[in-house]
Amino acid sequence: MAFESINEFISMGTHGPYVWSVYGISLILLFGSYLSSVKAKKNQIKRLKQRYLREQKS
Amino acid sequence: MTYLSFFNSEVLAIFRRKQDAVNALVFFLLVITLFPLGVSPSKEFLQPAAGGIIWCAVALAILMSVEGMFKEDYNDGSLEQLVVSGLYLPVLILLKLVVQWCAVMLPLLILMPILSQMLFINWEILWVLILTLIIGSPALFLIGTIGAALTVSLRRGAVLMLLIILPFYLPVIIFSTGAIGAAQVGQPYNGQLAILAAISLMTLTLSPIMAAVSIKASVN
Amino acid sequence: MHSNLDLSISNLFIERSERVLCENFSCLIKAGEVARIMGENGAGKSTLLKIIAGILQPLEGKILFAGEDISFHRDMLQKHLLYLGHHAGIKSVFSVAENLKWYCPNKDIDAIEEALAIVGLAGYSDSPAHQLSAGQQRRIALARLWLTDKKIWLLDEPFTALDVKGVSVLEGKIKQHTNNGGMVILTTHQSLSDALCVKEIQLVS
Amino acid sequence: MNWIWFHKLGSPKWFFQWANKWSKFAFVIGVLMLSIGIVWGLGFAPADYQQGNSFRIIYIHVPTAILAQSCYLGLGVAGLVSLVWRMKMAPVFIKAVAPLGAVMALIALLSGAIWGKPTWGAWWVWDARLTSVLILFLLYMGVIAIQNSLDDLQLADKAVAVISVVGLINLPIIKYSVEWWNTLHQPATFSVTEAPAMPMAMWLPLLLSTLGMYGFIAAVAMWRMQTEVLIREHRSNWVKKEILDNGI
Repeated sequence: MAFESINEFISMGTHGPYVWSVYGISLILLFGSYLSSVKAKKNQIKRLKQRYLREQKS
Repeated sequence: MTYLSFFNSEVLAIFRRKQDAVNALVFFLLVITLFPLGVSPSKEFLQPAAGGIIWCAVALAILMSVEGMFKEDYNDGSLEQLVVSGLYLPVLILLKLVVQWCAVMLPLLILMPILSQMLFINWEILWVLILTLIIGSPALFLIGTIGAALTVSLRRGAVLMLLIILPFYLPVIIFSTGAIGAAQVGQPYNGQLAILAAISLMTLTLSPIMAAVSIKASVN
Repeated sequence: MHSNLDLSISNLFIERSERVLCENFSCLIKAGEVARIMGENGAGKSTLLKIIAGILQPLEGKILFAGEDISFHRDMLQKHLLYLGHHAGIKSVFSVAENLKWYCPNKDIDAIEEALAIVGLAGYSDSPAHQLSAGQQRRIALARLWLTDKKIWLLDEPFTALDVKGVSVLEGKIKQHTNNGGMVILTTHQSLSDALCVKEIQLVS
Repeated sequence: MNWIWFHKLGSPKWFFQWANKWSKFAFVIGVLMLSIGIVWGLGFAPADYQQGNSFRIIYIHVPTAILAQSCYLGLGVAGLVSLVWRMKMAPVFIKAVAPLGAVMALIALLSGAIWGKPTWGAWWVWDARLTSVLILFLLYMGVIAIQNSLDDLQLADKAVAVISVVGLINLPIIKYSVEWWNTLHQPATFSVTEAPAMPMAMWLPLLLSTLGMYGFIAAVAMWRMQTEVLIREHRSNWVKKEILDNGI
């Protein structure tokens, strides 16, 4: 472990805010693109399922 | 329809539509006057920045004039006739570009001495500036024609074309302002001119083919 | 000269804006024939003409012209082709004569005057095209038929802008063209005179 | 030389099933390696003697910069394949990967800018590599813009393929001219992304997080491509069977 204690790990010797802001932004953006892609796929499947069921009924 | 009759018709169309070339020129002058008014009219600012100002203005003016290149032909159906004419479309596009280049660039080059006085460019640098314009502007036209071909079917394609094509103008602007900067401090500038010529030649081979593919896809 | 000009299309699959217009459509058209593409509105008649002309690419299918496969590169066919679509292809910035001079450079001014007279535009040769109505502009495009030496004509609704006299004049020209070895493929809503012995091609969707 | 796999890859149906299997695998491997690499880089790797702990930003900046460029390379190749071999899956790849590449370029941009603050005291430095990442981001925006503004599908596919190929050919020229321009205007300072010779304890987590990022992006790209295939092929019956039978 390169740091002695947890709060030193958080502060990272005055560079903490920069490092954590970068990782925060990247986490948000990566998780956001993951979520939107998965949700887009699910919605499309749901939409097609409804369409096919409607077609079968008519 | 033959290549010669197409070239004659393009020259005739440009003469009938002189206003488009004049618009590009006025737009160029407008962008030039922005900088002294917007930043500062002093010689200390304008002289070192002159190359960059002129080249940014030229890039934008060329984009504006190339943007509507195919629009009119698309709307009245003559673009469709070009695609069906059996002639080699990239060559037709190249001919159209030559006419467009002369219509926009020649008046610009004639205007350059006057402009250079407005931006305090001394005479040797003016010569380098004209050289970079002659060598670099074909690349701008050729890349611009790809953007024009891509956005021909859109009613408001101008902004989209700017967004797509401007990043590809950066190498030309970098090396031409680099050549002018080198000339201003007395260093040799033929290296930058050589790269500028290389970019122009490369786009000369690549762009007509790409523009032809885009036009064939847009005409339907 | 009765060179081998036949055009054969085999199992063409055409799709236009998410709708399948026709599946494995095949036909063979020989030199000297007038082919009329039948089908109700929106069945893809114009689309088929555009595919033959090379403006559009079919998803599947082969097109042979004089024995050569031109499915991907139509310039072999386009060298002999004259296509008149919905757009007249007339530049409004030019005068009528300049428009025709541009399309048929090897014809001199009185041949152009004569062609204009036939389509009922005598005396318009110097007036700018933007002053003419859309119908008149279509007739300028039709005047090209009298000036061109291309063998294959693709005409999309050629009779729309014509009066009765004009229709018979155009039918006579088509007859004359196919007699000396030309080929005409057209779409129209009007009934054609049976002197033309039209070969009807039904677009099956 | 059989081109079977090449044609197979071109058929949407085959790709859909192939992606079903491999996307989960790539996602799990990717996220695993990415998190190991980052935790290792953040917590256990030694700090840089010059820059201190702000150096740890490299474990996000470098992978995303590499991904941004390789995604654009992928776009260019797909554009070429689409223009030359007219393969149906190529435009699907471009439409799916372009936004991901743009996100990668954006993260690389932000991390590079924030990294510049403690190193040089300025939020934005016209450093050669940062500028070319900025231009790459603009190129992505161009590809996405043309994709969304052309509503005719066939035209949009062709236009996007053309722009990707033109972009691929111009990218090295832009990078070279920006590097040259940078040496002209910028005294040769420590370039923020120039990785000095690093001890293994530093570059191993970097390698891990880069590979992890590749896995993650590959998986998300496969899902996005599947969605696009479902949109485009919704009339074919293999899609109907796929959705109704095993209801994925």
